[in-house]
Amino acid sequence: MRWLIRTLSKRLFRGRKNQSRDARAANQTGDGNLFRAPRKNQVLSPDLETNLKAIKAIFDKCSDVIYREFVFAQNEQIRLALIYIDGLADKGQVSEQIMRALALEVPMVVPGQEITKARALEFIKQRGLCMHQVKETDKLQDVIHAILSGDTVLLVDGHTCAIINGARGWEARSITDPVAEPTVRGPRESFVETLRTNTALIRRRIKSPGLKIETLRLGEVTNTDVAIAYVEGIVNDKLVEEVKSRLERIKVDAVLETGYIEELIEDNPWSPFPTVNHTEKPDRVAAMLLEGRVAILVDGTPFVLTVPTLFVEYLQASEDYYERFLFASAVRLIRFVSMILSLTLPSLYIAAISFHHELFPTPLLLSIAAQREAVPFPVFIEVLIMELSFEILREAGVRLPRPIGQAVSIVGALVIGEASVRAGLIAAATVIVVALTGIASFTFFYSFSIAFRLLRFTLMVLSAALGLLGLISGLAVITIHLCSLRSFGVPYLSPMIPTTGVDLKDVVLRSPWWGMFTRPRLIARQDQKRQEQGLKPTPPKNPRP
Amino acid sequence: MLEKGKIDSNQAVMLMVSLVLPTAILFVPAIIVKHARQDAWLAAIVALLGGLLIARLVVSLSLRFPEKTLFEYAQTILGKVPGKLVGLLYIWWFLYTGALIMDEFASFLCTAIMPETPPVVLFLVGIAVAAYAVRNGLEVLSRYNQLLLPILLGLLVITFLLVTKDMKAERLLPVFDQSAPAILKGAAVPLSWLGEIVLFAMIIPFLQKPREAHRVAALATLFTGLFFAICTVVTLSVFGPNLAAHWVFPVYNTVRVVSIANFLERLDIIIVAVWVFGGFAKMGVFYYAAVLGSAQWLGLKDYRPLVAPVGLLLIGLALLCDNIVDLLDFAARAWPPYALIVFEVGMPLFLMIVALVRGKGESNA
Amino acid sequence: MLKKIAFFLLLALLTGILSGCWSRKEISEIAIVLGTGVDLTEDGRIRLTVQIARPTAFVGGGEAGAVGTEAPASWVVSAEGRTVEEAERYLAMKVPRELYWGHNVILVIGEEMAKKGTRMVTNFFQRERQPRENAWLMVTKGEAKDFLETYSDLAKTSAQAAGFLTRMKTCYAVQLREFAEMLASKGVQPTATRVEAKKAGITPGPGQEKVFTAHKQVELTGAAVFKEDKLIGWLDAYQTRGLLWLKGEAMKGAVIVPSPAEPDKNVSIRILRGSTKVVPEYDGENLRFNVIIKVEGNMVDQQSREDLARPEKIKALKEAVAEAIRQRTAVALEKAQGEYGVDIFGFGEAFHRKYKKAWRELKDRWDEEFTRAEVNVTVDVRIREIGLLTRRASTEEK
Amino acid sequence: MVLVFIIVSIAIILLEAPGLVKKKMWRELAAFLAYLSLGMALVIPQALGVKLPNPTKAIEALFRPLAELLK
Repeated sequence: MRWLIRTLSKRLFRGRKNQSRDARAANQTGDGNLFRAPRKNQVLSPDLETNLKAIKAIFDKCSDVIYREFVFAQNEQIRLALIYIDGLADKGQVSEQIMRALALEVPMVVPGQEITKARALEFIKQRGLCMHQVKETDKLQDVIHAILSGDTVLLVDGHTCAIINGARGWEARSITDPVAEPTVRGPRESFVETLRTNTALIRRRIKSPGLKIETLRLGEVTNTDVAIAYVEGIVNDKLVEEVKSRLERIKVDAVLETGYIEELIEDNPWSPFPTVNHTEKPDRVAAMLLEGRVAILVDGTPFVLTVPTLFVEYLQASEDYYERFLFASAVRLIRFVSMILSLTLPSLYIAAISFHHELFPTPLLLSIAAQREAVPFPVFIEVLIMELSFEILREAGVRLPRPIGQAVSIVGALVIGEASVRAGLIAAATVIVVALTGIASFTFFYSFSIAFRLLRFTLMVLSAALGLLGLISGLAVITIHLCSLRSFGVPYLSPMIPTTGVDLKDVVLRSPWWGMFTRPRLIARQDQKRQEQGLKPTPPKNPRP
Repeated sequence: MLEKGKIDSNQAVMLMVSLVLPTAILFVPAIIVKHARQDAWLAAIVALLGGLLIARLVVSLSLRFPEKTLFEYAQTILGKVPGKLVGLLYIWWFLYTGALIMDEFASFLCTAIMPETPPVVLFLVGIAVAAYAVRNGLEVLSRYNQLLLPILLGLLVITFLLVTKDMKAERLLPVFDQSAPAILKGAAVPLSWLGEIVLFAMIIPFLQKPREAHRVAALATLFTGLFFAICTVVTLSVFGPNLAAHWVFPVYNTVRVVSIANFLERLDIIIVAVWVFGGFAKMGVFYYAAVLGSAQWLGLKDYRPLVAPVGLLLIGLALLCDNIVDLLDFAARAWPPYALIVFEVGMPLFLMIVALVRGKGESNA
Repeated sequence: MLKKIAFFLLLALLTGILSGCWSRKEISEIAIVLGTGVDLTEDGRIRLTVQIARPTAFVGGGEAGAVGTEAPASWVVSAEGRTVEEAERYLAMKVPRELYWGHNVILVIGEEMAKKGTRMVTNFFQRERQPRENAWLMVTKGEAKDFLETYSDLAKTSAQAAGFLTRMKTCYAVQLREFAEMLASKGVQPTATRVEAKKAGITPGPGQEKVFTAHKQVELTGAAVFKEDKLIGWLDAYQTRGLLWLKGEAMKGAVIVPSPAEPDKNVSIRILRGSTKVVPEYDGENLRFNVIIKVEGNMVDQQSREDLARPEKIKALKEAVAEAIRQRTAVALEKAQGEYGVDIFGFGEAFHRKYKKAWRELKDRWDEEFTRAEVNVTVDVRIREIGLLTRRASTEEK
Repeated sequence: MVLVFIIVSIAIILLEAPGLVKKKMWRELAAFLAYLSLGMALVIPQALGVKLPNPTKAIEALFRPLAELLK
């Protein structure tokens, strides 16, 4: 398999080196604000007024920026200024730990010592601030960044140095149940919109210094924090490099969701199949990381990307690994079947009804013929109408506020299902087929079923025109396409195709945990061994202790 | 090298199975049974043994030049001009066989599922899918095949199991009813199909482990030959030697016979799926060989520009075929000497001898 | 840009191809043929009769299936022509939908047609892709048209009724492909199911006798015997059992034997399974077939008063069953060897399997050889169960 | 049918040729065009209804003595 990586990395890195170097350079300089960007490497002046003026100029018409000037330790000569953004900074901390401490408490703590302007900075840092996270900088743009990130910046008159206090605190959603991926068994936590919370959620699951979390900023206007997480020692280093270089290549004005990044780092942007997976469950991300994948977290969204992504991932729910393996395997089998159904059932139905009547057993054919006797449409139109109305219903159900959404689905089901059959507009068999297809497409991941829904319509057209031949040709093209897909160098269909025998333990069937000795071979190249062999529990020889 | 991908041995075995099996299971049983009657399975085994010899010959020849395809080492062995001539012959063979496969593809579909469809449409559809696979390269083609072949063969085996109810072992008796010449005649056709393994000479350089080529070719031939024999036995034991020889597509009819519990019946769709999915693969392999061969013959840097024009050419050649009787007659009578003598045994043997005499290539292979 | 143009060109082409819609027939555009009959008219033409399903009668459940309003389930229509296909084309002028043969359950051949030769008929049904080779083939006494014009009270259509009857193998049943195989073999002459339309049963109920008078329904009545593809005679139901025993097929049904101690009373043995083995013996001159039939059955009915639950009685019963079966086979053999002079049992095939060299000489005059052959039938009977009773409930013990 | 093939050919040219020209792969372009015209030469007459000689017949004639064996 080594040749694969080699050729791939060659292919991937070719012609991208220069670009990525530029991108990296641009990023390091951190050209934050597009509009009144400070000159590169502009340093602070010792004069507080000048600094304030410069900052105020940058934050012109930003009413949420607060400038609070006061004096240090009641010494009129040492003037200080606090700058922070209202709503992002924790007001309690700012007033208690910074202002109160500096203005009132320092003189009490150090009564005898004389605080001069020159030594003020030293005093503030060592004795004054009661903050857990403090940084120093002399660059204007760092100051701007800090303010925008929610930090509180303390400027000291007479010093070219600003103190950045990590007193962030804003209104954030608390950790709740995963909405998009609910589970019966397994952790109920899901990611939230705050990057730090999310990294903490992962860290809490992988308590190892091997878990590395690197951050960078993306988005020229939004300056969104993006973190790359991986487990050193398991992950393939080349993969990390590749992820970084693809991320650094991105130059967009905004990254509001992981979806932005997903589309910019995909291997095959035209494919209907997603080659970058996302999840909102920390346990799933942790499991992914432990298989050697890389996670990409973005501030402001609870969805985390994981790469490389395999086809089978979309059929594996995190719950599979928590339930007993026999049951999990059975459920997974059902998911496989529903995947195939959701792709082919309507087109098979169309092909059978309008071309290949010999496929039905006689009684079934007669009963379907009886149902279709009064239907005024050809079956393709009929199925198309039903599929479209199903999609409309589904979309309406998602978009509407929850209470109305339910009403819509009830009315829709009644109108479309019951009434249209009674009116003789639609055959009952068609309703069954469409409903089964629709439900089948909900058994696996949403983002994946979108691809199947799109392709389903294509296959329907094909089978309406050429019957079974059209359907099979369409499926063949889809298969070829899937075979040609890669996600970050890993063949999309692996471990099925190309077959890596040991990895088939976790595809259609889920092996018991005592059988999962190795990590996926094509993803985790470094540390293949997952666990010790011989963990299969054996009952003690002596049943009674 | 023109092809950048590499395939592993399993994929190669499956590709070589697909090279022969999909069309063969439809046409060949009837032809074998026609000659060898009850002893058709024996003929299939004889053909299998012959096929193993051909595979041995071709792989031995190719392994003298493990980095080169047939087109390249023909020139090394024979010199530039005669080598080019051999190459041209093989391009013709690949192209025309590809076209014949398409004819078979279309004639089956026309007979079995869609009689009113003009063959041109079927050609266009078939070529479009195969071209998509070929353009994506050997790697994707063999992956496609690796994914589908086991499923298709599994389905086929399941239907064979379902038809056991209608099988009667007596229909296979008596053994050795036919004379040896009849059995050999019956073996000629399957042998000439198994001999298509010559195409493996185009694939060997792209194996991850070329040294396993002998194993790959032998396994593929063994599997294909055995599957032939199984198909023949199943067909025979369902229809008996008299009727089996009369069907055009006996395996198709066999599957149509399945009827279990008044519900599990009418499984025609399975054989159609096997045939169409497999047909794409088989067509793809010949198509690929023709395209790659042409590119090497012309000394091009990339074979992909040729994919589409060669597809058009294939359609043109396939259109030449007039009717299914011509096709069947050709497959049963002219094809075995044409393919065996010239391309499958004659040419490789000739190349091998010349190579040995001239001492070209690695002798340890 | 150029690529986009090319893309649109291909898209246009695709739409063009897709709008072709060849071979496309909606289910509501086809006439589903359930049964087909072929007769020979007096002027020597072929009359094709089809029983077509009327879909409206097949609506399941709900308000449509209300009792009493049941619509006729089939429509029978016929046309004539020189070949089956020509007749079909004339049919197409009468049937407002495309005839669809894919679910043809039975193929009925009229007596006259069968005498003329079945090859004129069956070839179409094997060559065409729609008709299936496992349709049941039957020959009717009289006209196939009359046979198809019946209807059934239990099954929806008479074609389906006939199909179910044959499928259950209550009598001799043969599929088109089996018939074709027999036709193609020199070692066996074809036989087919013999069917007739007879009045059967009534539908009781207040006022119903006026609505449902006893009408003709399909019935299996034996087998038709062919020489090559021409009908030469019939076997009745009893003789057909002998045929079945000798062919080793469908070992079902009952054997009625006299009770050992009271020969005027009968005991019924229901046959569960059995097998037939034909062992030919040939010394270059004389031809002999040893037929070994193995039977297993249960006792289901007893008219006599004696206690049959005794080993010696069972033994006597066994012998009686063996004798009864021998009798049946003898009747069938006599018909085949004597009256018709054809090997309908496939003894030729058995002979071929054992004496492949001698077969080459004999195969062209096999039927003569067969009529001269001696057939020994040995029956090995096993009676396993006697049901829930040990003996008949009666006052006195015998 | 002629139209179909002409459309297909144009589409093929539009899809493949620009890339080849851009990459200055003249040899490939020549081979591409040669094959394409060969294909057109086979396809267009047939689409117009001209019967072309069938190579199958030639092969059969060539191998007649052997083919007779397999009758």
